[in-house]
Amino acid sequence: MTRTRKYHLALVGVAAAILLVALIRLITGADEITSSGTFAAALMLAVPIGLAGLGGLWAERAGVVNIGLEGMMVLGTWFAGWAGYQWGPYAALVAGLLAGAIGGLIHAIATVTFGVDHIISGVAINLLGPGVTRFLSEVLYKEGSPANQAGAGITTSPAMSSAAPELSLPLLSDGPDWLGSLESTRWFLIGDVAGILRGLTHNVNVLVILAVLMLPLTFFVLWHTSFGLRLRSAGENPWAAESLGVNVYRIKYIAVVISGAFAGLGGVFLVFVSTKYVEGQTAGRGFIGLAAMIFGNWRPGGLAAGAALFGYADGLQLRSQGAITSFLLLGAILLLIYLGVRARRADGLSALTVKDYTAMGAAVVGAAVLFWLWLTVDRLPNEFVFITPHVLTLLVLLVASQRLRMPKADGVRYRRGEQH
Amino acid sequence: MPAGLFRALLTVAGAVAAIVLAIGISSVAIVAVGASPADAFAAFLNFGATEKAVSTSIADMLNRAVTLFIAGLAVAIGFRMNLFNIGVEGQYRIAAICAAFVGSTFVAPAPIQITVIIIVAAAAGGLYALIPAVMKVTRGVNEVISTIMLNYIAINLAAFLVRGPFAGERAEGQLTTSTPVLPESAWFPNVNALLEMFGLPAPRGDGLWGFLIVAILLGVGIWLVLERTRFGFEVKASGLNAPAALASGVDPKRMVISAMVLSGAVAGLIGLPEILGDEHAFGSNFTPGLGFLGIAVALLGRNKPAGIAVAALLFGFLDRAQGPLQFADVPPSVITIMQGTIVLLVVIANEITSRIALRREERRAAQALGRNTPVEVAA
Amino acid sequence: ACGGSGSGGETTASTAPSADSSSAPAGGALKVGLAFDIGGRGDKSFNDAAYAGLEKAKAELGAEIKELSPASDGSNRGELLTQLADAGYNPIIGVGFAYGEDIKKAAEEYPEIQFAVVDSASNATNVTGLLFAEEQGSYLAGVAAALKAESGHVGFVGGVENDLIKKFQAGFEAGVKSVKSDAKIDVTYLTPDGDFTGFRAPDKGKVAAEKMYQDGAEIVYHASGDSGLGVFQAAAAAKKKAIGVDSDQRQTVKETNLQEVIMTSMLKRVDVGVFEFVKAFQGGAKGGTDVIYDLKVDGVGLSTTGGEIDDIADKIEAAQKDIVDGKITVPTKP
Amino acid sequence: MNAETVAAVPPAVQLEGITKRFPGVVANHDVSLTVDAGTVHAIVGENGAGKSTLMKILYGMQKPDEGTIRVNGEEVAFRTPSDAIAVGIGMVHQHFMLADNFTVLENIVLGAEPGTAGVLDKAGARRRINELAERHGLRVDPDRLVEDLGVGDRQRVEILKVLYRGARILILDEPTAVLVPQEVDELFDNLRELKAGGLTVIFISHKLDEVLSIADAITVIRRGTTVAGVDPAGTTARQLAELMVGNELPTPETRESTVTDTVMLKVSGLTLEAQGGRRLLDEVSFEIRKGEIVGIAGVEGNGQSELIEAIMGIRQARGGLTLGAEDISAWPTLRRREAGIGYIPEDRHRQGLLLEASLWENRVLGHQTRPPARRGFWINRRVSRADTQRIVEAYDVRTPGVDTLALALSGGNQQKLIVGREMSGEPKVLIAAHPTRGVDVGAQAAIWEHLRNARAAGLAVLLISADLDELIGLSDTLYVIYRGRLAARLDPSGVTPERLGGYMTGAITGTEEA
Ligand SMILES: Nc1ncnc2c1ncn2[C@@H]1O[C@H](COP(=O)(O)OP(=O)(O)OP(=O)(O)O)[C@@H](O)[C@H]1O
Ligand SMILES: Nc1ncnc2c1ncn2[C@@H]1O[C@H](COP(=O)(O)OP(=O)(O)OP(=O)(O)O)[C@@H](O)[C@H]1O
Ligand SMILES: [Mg+2]
Ligand SMILES: [Mg+2]
Repeated sequence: MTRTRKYHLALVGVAAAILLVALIRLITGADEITSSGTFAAALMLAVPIGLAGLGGLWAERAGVVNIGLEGMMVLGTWFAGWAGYQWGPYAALVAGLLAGAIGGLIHAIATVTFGVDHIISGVAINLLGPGVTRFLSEVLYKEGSPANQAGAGITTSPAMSSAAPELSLPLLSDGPDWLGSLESTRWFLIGDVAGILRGLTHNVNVLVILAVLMLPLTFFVLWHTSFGLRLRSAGENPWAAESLGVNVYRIKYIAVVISGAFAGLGGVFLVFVSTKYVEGQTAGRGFIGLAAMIFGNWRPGGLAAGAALFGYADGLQLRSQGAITSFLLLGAILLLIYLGVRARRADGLSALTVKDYTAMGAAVVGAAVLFWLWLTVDRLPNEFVFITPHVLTLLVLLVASQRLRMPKADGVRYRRGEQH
Repeated sequence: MPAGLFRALLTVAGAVAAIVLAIGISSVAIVAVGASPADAFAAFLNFGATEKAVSTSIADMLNRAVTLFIAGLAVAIGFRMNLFNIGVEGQYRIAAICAAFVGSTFVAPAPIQITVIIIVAAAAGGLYALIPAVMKVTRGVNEVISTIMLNYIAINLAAFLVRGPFAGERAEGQLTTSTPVLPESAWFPNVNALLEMFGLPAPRGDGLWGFLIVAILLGVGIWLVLERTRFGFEVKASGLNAPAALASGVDPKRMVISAMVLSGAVAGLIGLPEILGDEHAFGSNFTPGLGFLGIAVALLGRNKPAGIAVAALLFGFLDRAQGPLQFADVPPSVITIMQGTIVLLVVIANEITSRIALRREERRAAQALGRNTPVEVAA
Repeated sequence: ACGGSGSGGETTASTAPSADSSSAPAGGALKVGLAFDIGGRGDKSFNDAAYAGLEKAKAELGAEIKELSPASDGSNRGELLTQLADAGYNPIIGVGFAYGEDIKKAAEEYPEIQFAVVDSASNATNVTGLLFAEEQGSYLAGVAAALKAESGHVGFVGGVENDLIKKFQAGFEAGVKSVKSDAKIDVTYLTPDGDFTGFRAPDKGKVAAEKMYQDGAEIVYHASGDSGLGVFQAAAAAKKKAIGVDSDQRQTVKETNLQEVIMTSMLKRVDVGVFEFVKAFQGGAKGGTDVIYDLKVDGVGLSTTGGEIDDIADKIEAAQKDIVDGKITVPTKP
Repeated sequence: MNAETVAAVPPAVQLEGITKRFPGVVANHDVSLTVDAGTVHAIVGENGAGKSTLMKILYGMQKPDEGTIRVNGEEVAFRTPSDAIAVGIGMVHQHFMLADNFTVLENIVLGAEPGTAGVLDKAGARRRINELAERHGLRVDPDRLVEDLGVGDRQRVEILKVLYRGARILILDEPTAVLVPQEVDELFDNLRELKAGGLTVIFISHKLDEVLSIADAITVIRRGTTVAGVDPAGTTARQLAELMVGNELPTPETRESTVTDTVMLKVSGLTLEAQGGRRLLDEVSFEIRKGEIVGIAGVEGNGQSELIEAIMGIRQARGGLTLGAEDISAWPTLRRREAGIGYIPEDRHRQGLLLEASLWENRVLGHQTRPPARRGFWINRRVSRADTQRIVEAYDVRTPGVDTLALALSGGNQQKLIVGREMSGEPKVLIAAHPTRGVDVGAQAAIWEHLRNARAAGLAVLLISADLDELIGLSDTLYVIYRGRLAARLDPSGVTPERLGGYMTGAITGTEEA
């Protein structure tokens, strides 16, 4: 399938999704589903995941599995906090970036130079990240230290000397804020779209813009530059690359360091949001980022979708636990659609195999159950609300993962001149 | 010298060198704090003034090692065939709460009661691991991410169960939630006798967890299964070369399912030493994170039971120093740093040594092929 | 009874057993050991408050002090207690309800040593339970919030959904309702029990609070550790107010823009609890009882820094009096 | 060659006293080699003789321990292939060096990307490639994914890669190993064109007749040293072979027929579809009788791999499969092996071996459910070791012991071990894919001998090979597979490699009955 057709399909898909969601919103009356607030929150929660995911993408496209993202992210948060309170947000940005990059460098040394199993090295870095930062806090933020006077504790840094600037779209989502007024009308579809757009454009942190720009940038660099071609060749067939005079070691080093830098950037963003380093604030986002990346089939667009899914579900869940129940209805509808498609594809009942019948039967039952739940349950126990993003991810994977294709030499130990 | 022995010796040498290096690195950190490394390492070795304190410390260390050992085993089974079961974390949590609850619902003679609990734990862990396994074989879902997702789900599920269906009644004003306390018959007798054999007094508190015995048996069992049985061979084959395994009649789906479930079943036991030997219930204080530590331990032990045991003891030894280090005014986070560096350096050492061993292997092979004169070998 | 901790033989600090020198520890320097909860010292909150009490004891009672933090997974709380005991510390204090079981075991091991545990009831003859009536303090916070919020719309953000935090929620809700029975109270928890990241997630706190403010809440009360930071930011952004917790956050939070939004803080005087316990111990007090730090003894209360609630001080006084006199019993469960 | 030309132009390549040691192995020992500009220079030698290593040295992938390299008279010292590329050397490797998930274009430009400021100029590249392809008659679509290409096309891509970099000196390491005669002829035509264009070609092959037909000069390497420079004009394949190995060149010849009339394996209407519904196997039907060797000839990628994998149960195909009297079409791979089907896979490293495991464990592989390897649910280590020792001796596997790791063996020896393994446990049917690929003549003879003996003992063999002499010489019956269907059934005794090639490439159609 050509790129343009894919692109169009994507657009159609998005449109359909919005329509469906708007419909759900109308039926259930759960305005939060498409409110600007939810989408603002979604964006905020998605960015660190997306950045971590980009980190994963850069490493794995070059053939290095990086589950050390979490540890690198932690390094990013600490150094961002440490530099931020002394020299402001831009210093924080640089420091966090570098810290993450150094984490990446360690990973590169272990995996590329010494050929250590990538998972092992990653696990070690996930141990080191929190250990080192905790240690630094215990040294630099202890009672009586200057930082401590400035409000630091073992578990937190002082606040950044100044916050990172935030931007809005003039007129549309600021000042007269037309989108805002449109949203408040709550008209079907229009109100929804307005809400979504406003959420994504109102008081957006500069780093968010930076992060979002990283997606097309990554795509361009990896798929449209010679450096990108070499990088991906290191992930597909490093020996071929080597035989053409590509310095695979160097490529992998660069890729993994960049990967770490992205993870660090994710950490920086967390610090920007909380205006200071808070121990444990990454809360496993490195892993989620990795998941989003695999979810997205090792492609920037896909990982953006994965991150968005997480951010959205998480934000919605935090803003309105009730609204989550309307996903039950969504699920039911999706199942019915699936049913229809499947039935139409099979020409005549005669052509249906047992497998088809079981699948469709399951779909029917599932739809019924979900619908019934939606009618009866008005509020799920919080524990079940909290896991929405994770369950959604699993479901999507169950449907989509057949088409996933990871780089051929991903995770493979490459040694110069030793192909077999 | 036989290749096997040579490889073993080389590995040990490498590990020792790595640990020494790690100690060096952490010494730098300690100096940076302004504390003296000497004090710090004294703290690591300071098991207490009185005999009682010493035996208590030893018990603490061993108890920690036991759980880590089981965790390492669980992880290793999957990793043996390149099946990255990151989900041990969730599996042992689910298993622990189910076992703790079921165990509290009936009273039977100790052996039966404890056996039932162990079986329930293994079953629960295995079943929870079955989910990613089935997702992988039927829909090709990458187990790394499905298990990561399932970890979060497990945490929430456990939280729901312990406060809802499985909640035990609590004293007024008690803020911890937990499953009903297990009957005495489910309390695993301690094995302080082992320590007493070495002329040490019985340790304080719950003493040396009797589950140590189970863990040892488990380790031997797993070793036998992995190294000596047809199943173990098929696991190894699948791990080393999946297409070859397939071509030689190993059913990959069956392997994924069985390895994953076995891994999960072992994972199910991780929480039991604590529950049967100490807490006697699953509650708010249940130790988290063992699944992730298990990965480090397993990899440190090269996915082999013996190695895992050593790694677990090392981690137990380091973790025990949490308190003593603080008495010596050394930030305890040094422990984590050491653990991280050791893991990293030891595996690097492994790489180097195994490469040396391989070269030696090839040399001997080539000599057998008689393609070269001694002079040139010397060169 | 106060704090709902009706367990037998409890006294309140005000009537704590007066020192009777005979039972005072024979000579010997006073060595006080303290074991923190996860996060350990420097959390700017709970643990630090306990440490403040310990330092006070050092300063005023000449105590020799030692404080230990547990491993990040909290797997070694029991070990810390025995290590302190073996090192000759007496009394020994465990900070946080998580210590309940471990203190009990340690107490049986060392009958000659006096223990205390914060937020958990006494469960042995040589263990003193230092309980705090968070619900009472939260009740006052609720009263203050209700009085200040014309619309009668307020919110509560809980860090982790466990029973301790639910005490805060229960008290707060009761307080609000006592003023405006028709008040609207939004409640959000950030993570479930057992997932403690909820105390370290400012971004999630921010999202939750933002929503409340957008829906018209005027004041949000948080019991969510470091996540509260996000609540304050949301308040600042929405130009509304928030209520802090544990310590006087208007002082501990250093950012001026955030200080202004902290109308008041629900004080939980763990420092007082710790110090009073050490003092009583020096006086020869024995354990086996709970000491309730409630409004009566100012174990909990509202901070007045910034003077934002001075105008309603009298109403708060009244509510406090009713509670102290037992006219009002504050629920501990929502 | 003759002195005058040497005097006139400096030789394109001049290697002197090259020595390369690998741990324990001396791959090259004091090798000297002179290649004149504008000639095709062949290098022959048995497996592991050091040909590839020598070429890798010349291409900068390995550093020589001793010796000097001169290119066009200039002394050079390569650090990486890019240095070699810079002076106009290009190499086509023994094993394909292509990224399957990349397009032809991406594979070709990789490392020498056109464009400005690092931005890839795909259009420009496409133009250049098409024009190159035109000039040298190497047709390929630049925008296809390599994974969709057949071996012939892949070979062309490899050569284009080299030409794209403007190489004047081409190294081709066993380029014909996977090609059929017609493709070989095409390739040779290309080479002659290149030669005419003044390029120099260094050419490695185990197929000596090819060598003789294309080469202007031949260098023979044995055990890492140059033993002779030969002028193809006055040399026969046999003389060459004797130079290589010092013994007679064996030819596969089945002696008197041992075919019985009890059918051992019956394949009927075997059909397998790819995702797109394209038929990889199309109604394939044939029988193998006791004591019969059925050969299947075909250009790689016409369904051979699918056929054997379907028979082994590695792929699920529709159609009938009966072993003896039993219908095995529904059986899993394991059961089929247990029922007595042996399997020599086409790619030993991929399907045949656990490279990081010991030889005896590799012996157990595929037999893990049968004695002697298995006792109850235990693996019988002692007996397995002993039996591996037996194989090592019977099949002359050169190894220090049965505990050696498989990857320490040369491909040839690895292959012998696999053959020995599959022969043990008296299989009823043997599926042998390229049983002697990449194996030197000595080992070849041994393996053929074993096949013949087993056949005489009543084994039914399905033989798939790219070596047509092997096919014709060993088979009792010969089928040609083309586009997934059996295009012809031929009588080996009456067919020449050329005619066979005609059927394989679809040039000749219609079946002839034996
Ligand atoms: N990278 C390597 N490391 C160690 N030994 C090697 C390496 N490459 C080659 N060898 C050794 O050098 C010898 C020569 O290998 P080489 O690949 O040059 O043989 P060859 O002549 O190309 O054989 P073939 O005809 O099978 O390609 C091999 O037998 C092997 O023992
Ligand atoms: N990079 C390498 N590292 C180690 N050993 C190597 C390497 N390359 C080749 N060898 C070894 O050299 C020996 C012969 O290599 P070579 O490739 O010439 O054998 P071969 O007969 O061509 O096998 P194959 O057909 O599989 O290439 C084998 O032991 C092979 O494993
Ligand atoms: Mg070669
Ligand atoms: Mg070869």
